[in-house]
Amino acid sequence: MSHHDANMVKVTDATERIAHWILALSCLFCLISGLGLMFHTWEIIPTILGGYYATKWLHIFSGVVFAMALAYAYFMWAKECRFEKDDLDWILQGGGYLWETEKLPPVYKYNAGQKAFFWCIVVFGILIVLTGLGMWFSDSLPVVVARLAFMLHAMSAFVIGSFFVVHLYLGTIGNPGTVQAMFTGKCTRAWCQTYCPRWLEDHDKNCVA
Amino acid sequence: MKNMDIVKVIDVTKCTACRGCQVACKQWNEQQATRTHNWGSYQNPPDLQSNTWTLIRFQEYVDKDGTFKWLFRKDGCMHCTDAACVKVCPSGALYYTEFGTVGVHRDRCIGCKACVTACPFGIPRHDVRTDKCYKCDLCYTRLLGDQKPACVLSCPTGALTIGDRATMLKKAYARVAELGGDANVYGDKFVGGTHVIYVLGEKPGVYDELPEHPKMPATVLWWKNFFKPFTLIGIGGVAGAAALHYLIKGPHEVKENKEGGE
Amino acid sequence: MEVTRRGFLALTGAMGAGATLGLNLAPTKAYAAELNKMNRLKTAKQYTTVCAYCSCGCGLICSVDNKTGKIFNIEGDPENPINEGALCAKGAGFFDLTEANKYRLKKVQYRAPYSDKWEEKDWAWAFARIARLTKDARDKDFVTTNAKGQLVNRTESVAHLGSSNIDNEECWLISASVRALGLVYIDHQARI
Amino acid sequence: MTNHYIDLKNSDVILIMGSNAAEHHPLAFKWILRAKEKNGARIIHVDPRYTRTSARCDYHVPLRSGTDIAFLGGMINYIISNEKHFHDYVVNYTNASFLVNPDFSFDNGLFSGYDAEKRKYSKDTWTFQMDASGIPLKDPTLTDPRCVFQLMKQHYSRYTLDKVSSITGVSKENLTRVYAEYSATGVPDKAGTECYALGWTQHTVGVQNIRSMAIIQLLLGNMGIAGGGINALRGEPNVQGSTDHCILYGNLPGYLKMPLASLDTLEKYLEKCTPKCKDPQSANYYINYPNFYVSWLKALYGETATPETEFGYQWSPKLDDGKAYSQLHLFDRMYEGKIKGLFAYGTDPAVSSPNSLKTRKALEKLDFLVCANIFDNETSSFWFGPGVDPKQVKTECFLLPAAATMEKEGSQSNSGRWVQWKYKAADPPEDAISCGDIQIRLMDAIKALYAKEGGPNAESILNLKWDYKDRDGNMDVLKVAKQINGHWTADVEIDDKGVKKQFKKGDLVPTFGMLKADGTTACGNWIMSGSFGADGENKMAKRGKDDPTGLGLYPNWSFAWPVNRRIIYNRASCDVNGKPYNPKRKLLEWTGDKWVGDVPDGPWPPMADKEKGKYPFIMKADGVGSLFGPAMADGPFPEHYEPLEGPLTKNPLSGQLNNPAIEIFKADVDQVANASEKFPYVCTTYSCTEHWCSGALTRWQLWLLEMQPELYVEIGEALAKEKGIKNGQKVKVSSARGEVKCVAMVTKRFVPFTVEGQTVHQVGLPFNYGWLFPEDGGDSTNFLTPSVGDANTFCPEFKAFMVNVSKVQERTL
Repeated sequence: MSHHDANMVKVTDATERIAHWILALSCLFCLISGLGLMFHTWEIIPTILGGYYATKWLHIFSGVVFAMALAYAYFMWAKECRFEKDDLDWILQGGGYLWETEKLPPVYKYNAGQKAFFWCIVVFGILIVLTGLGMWFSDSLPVVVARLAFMLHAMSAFVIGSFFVVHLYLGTIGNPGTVQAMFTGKCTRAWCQTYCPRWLEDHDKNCVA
Repeated sequence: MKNMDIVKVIDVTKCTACRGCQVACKQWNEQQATRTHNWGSYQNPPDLQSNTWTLIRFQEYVDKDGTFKWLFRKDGCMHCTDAACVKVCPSGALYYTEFGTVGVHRDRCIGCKACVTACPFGIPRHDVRTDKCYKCDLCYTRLLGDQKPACVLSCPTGALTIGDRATMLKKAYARVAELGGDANVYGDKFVGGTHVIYVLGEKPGVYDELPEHPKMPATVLWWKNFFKPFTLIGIGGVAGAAALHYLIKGPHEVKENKEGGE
Repeated sequence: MEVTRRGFLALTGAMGAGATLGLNLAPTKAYAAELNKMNRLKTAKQYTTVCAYCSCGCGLICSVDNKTGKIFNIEGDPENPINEGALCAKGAGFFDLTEANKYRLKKVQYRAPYSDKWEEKDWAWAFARIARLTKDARDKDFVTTNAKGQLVNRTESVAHLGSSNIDNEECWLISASVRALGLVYIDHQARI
Repeated sequence: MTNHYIDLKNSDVILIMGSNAAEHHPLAFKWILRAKEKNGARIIHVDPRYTRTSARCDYHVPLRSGTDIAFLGGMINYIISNEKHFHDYVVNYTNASFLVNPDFSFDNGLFSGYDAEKRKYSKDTWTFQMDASGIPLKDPTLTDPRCVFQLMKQHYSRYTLDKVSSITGVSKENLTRVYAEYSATGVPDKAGTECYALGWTQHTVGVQNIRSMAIIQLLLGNMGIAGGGINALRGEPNVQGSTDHCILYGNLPGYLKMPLASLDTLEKYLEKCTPKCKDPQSANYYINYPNFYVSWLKALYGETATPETEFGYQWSPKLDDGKAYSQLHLFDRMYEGKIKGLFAYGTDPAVSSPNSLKTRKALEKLDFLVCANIFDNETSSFWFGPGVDPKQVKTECFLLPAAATMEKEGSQSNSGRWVQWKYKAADPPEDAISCGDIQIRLMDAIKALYAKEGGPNAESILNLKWDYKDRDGNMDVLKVAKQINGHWTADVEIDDKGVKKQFKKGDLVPTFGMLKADGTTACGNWIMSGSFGADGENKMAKRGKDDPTGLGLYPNWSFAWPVNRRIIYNRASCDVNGKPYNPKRKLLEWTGDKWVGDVPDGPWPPMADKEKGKYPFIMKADGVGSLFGPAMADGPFPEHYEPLEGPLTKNPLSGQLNNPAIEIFKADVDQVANASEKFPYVCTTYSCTEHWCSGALTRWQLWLLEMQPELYVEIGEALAKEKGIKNGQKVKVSSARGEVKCVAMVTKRFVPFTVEGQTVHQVGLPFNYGWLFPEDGGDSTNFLTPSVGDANTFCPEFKAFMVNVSKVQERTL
């Protein structure tokens, strides 16, 4: 297709996009329902979801979905998200988001921030899934472990929740044009030039070939 | 008269383990029995259950002087002032009543088992069939109706008594003074003071399943006092920072037709 | 027989009203049902009875639902000076002796000779049959005079056993009627 | 109980022996602990096993089952040799000073008059020396070698600490500790009481166990006082009432005696049954016996009981002289196939009777069996029990659904003789009716058959007064209660303490003092006379909470027989001038013209008034308490004998191993194994708090079953170690008669005894389980127990016999 529309580059395929959205939406749902379960004052959330009991099970089910999506996402993106030497440089420059920087190292598919987000979701995702399971089946665990599970689940939620917002911002209005990658799967060549220049080079080579 | 601070005293030195309380509790609260087996002890069911909110624990014990003692302890909810279960309960099923006790809105319970793990005394129990958690509510409705809790009413020997906090504590301490030796009052000095207070004949460490220094678990404190607010602060903070970033720095623009990316 | 119930906090009305008004935790359905048991107790017909196990003679109060006429709660009678409302495990479980217990016998059961099952019968049939069997056994082996020729007017082939867990008036009826029948093998749990 | 439950709070020392009060009478224990709280009372538990009672006592003293008389005999010895007895009381209120027949003797375990062949005593020498007027000779100095006190001293001098310790397995320290503490109550201002239950009665020496304690209580002046007495904590809700109404072979309601074959006229019967005493100071209340008996016949036969018919005396059945018809005899005879029909109301002998395999076999020989219960039990369903082929069982069985206690109105007597009224709360389920209704309708049917067909001695049945139904044809409980209380059968004028009183025919008799032997009164049970006021007030239903003495007598709560007396023999709480021995617990006081306090044992002045005064024990012919008790079948002084089955081959105290007066049953299944290697452990049986009797009611209640789900045997750690038995393992307990499988509960609460230099282990099992329900709960413990009973009462020896315990190889899948 790219031959026809030289200005647009296909950056994601459908599987990737579906996986992303399952992961994102289940995560978001978990976050919202989780917040509803965490703060009594937000009773509106469980009320909308059909009550506390329904909320509990929706939370658990979406957690299971999240876990499966996470597993898929891991195998899909882990390779592309492996950290490289340049990533450190990128991070040291704050990805260019916070102050004017001289020269960011050229990024392949994902920049260090994106990679960090990925690994954060993987690590804390696994943790939140495992602790979630621990809470679900807490009666078969030693009480010390079960108690840790409840605490670490909350901690993971805090981390994931925070990063989730960062991701949301940078994926949408923070970086205009990016959101297309997860809808149509196509971004402008210029966008690619900006965010994944090295990958674009490879991409073009492959296309030519 | 609301907010009357009620305390139930369990004087284990008067308990004869007749288990009137254990049955009275089931009778009033309409809890089913389970089919048990003799496991070499009078204590049955072997532990608290979702349908057994109070239980007499039997313990054969030889003290430091070599004297044999058969210890009986009525186990059940301690009704903490700083109750871990209330703190962790997501749905508001567990709450502080006007008597200072910990009540249960059973219909609100979602069976998350947070209370089961959080309780420093290991009291609440989860029932798989109803997917709810259960524990003693000190017969809240009876208290409202100006009646003694079922267990207290049934106690033949005065091992269970109930009244306002100050009076009951005074009585408990007087009883301990009368008993002398290792006797002690258990419950008024931790978790904000429990609303069930023991008069123990032996040191707390002697009794099975009775924590010597019960306290709100650190995990609960981290969870509820740190991570819980920080989740909000984290999410809110990040969102705020993003907004500021957008306003101050603006969106990150793609530079058209320029060599190299940033 | 209505009895006054002794409140333990002695704050009755004020307490109830205050507490209910003070509740900001809107009672939900199940919760209302729980409250209902307490309210049902207050409006129920209450009858005093005496425990049916050991011989302490503890008083109990049976609360009977006004609508169904069924007992729905039994607890210690705080007025009774012996137990002052207290009960042991068996007494506390007294409710399980009522028809709420699914194992209660409800029909006359009859087992014919050499049969391997119980059959349901009505009272009229049962009384007629038992009376016939009793009369036949009594008359057949009736001892008018003993071996020494003394007038004894007794039957040794029918015996009565029990009961120390029925009321005095019933005991007396049994004690009187078995003598009239001429029974001498008469005994009950006082001996075991 | 001579006293009552609440009165336990007035005690200073409470000896619990032969009872596990905390487990079986939890509400009695309320008052025991109250004594500890209020009076600083000492509570002592003497029992083979450390129980929930022991846990709340000041201390527990383990004692080998069946050696209570040795223990108590030692205490009598201690009291006399240390002069701890209450001298005034002993001299004035007991027969200590009476001189005994010079021919009375005791030698090597046997009292004078023993007939070894009949296993019975002739009591000809168990009498007192009389003066010319027929009053017993006395020596108030208690020094005459033939006086009761000296004979008793001599008898119990053999019960030395060493001997008692060796027999009972109790250490000498423990013996002296108990003896010293308990005998300290032998002073005017201290009260000691004793609580016993089946732990004392269920022995071949059951009655003498209790008499030993009665002797101690008399020596210490503890009878008739607040906080004293001998208190049987009886085990069934209305066992007091059922005993008072005498559903017993040997007695008629009110403990009147069953006529004997040799007493062929009413006159002879009354002559024989009315005790005589020449001493004008003895009230000898049973002088009124004819009034009570004739009134009973009037109640039984109504209008047909007339002087012409000897009030129906000849219609009523008579027992053969010297023959017993107890449950033991009943099942023995049934086992022989001689009993054709059995009525079993609210009882489960297939579980609860001794050697219950014998009982179950016996039931198969019945033509018909009529059971009335609220739940099915092992007796009514015996025909499909373990090992029984229904196709081989001829018995016609009826299982009648009865009303539970809260489904009927009536009265119930507690152990303290309080007759409390209960109300009907709800109808019984479906077809169930009360036992009273069953009996009324059944007798109606039988009466109808006899009216039609006639039969031997049909008069007795046809003349039976049987009009106890209300308009709906149901039992009219008040009608029966009033018949029990008694009423006039003619218009009369009575001289009541100088006041003329008129009564109309049908008026209720306000007290048994007004009953007459001339047929003008009918009374179903004289001791219950006064349960109604003359005005018809039902005193059993009274709920007054006033307590004027402060001793917890509650005179206006229910009715206590006799005549609302709360503590029996209460005149003995005062000295001979009627001044209370203990002014702090003033039960009764003579004010110069009347008694104030509890209802006194008769209105007469105290005994110091030689003209009108009476001795305190008015129901005894002599008016005093019997240290020497010739009424017993097995000796006027309690003597230690080993249980029928025990670990010893020789009685350490005499040449007589077992009670010489017990009856030995000889059916093929009545096996006995004394001191056998095959059955080396002493065993006892008991109940638990959570179950009741055979468990026929409580096993069907799942809340209770949950707490005590199945049969267990409690084994001491030492024995368990020896046998390699672990806690919770399945084991088999066997005796010469049968075996049961159960769970081993290895415990520190049973410790081995050292008896005659050898180690004796004891184990114990509850008797609350049966095969019918729950399915895997175990069967009757009474497979193990022997059919043998007390020499006087035939209470079976459930409390001491020999067993073996072994591991069961459990099949693993």
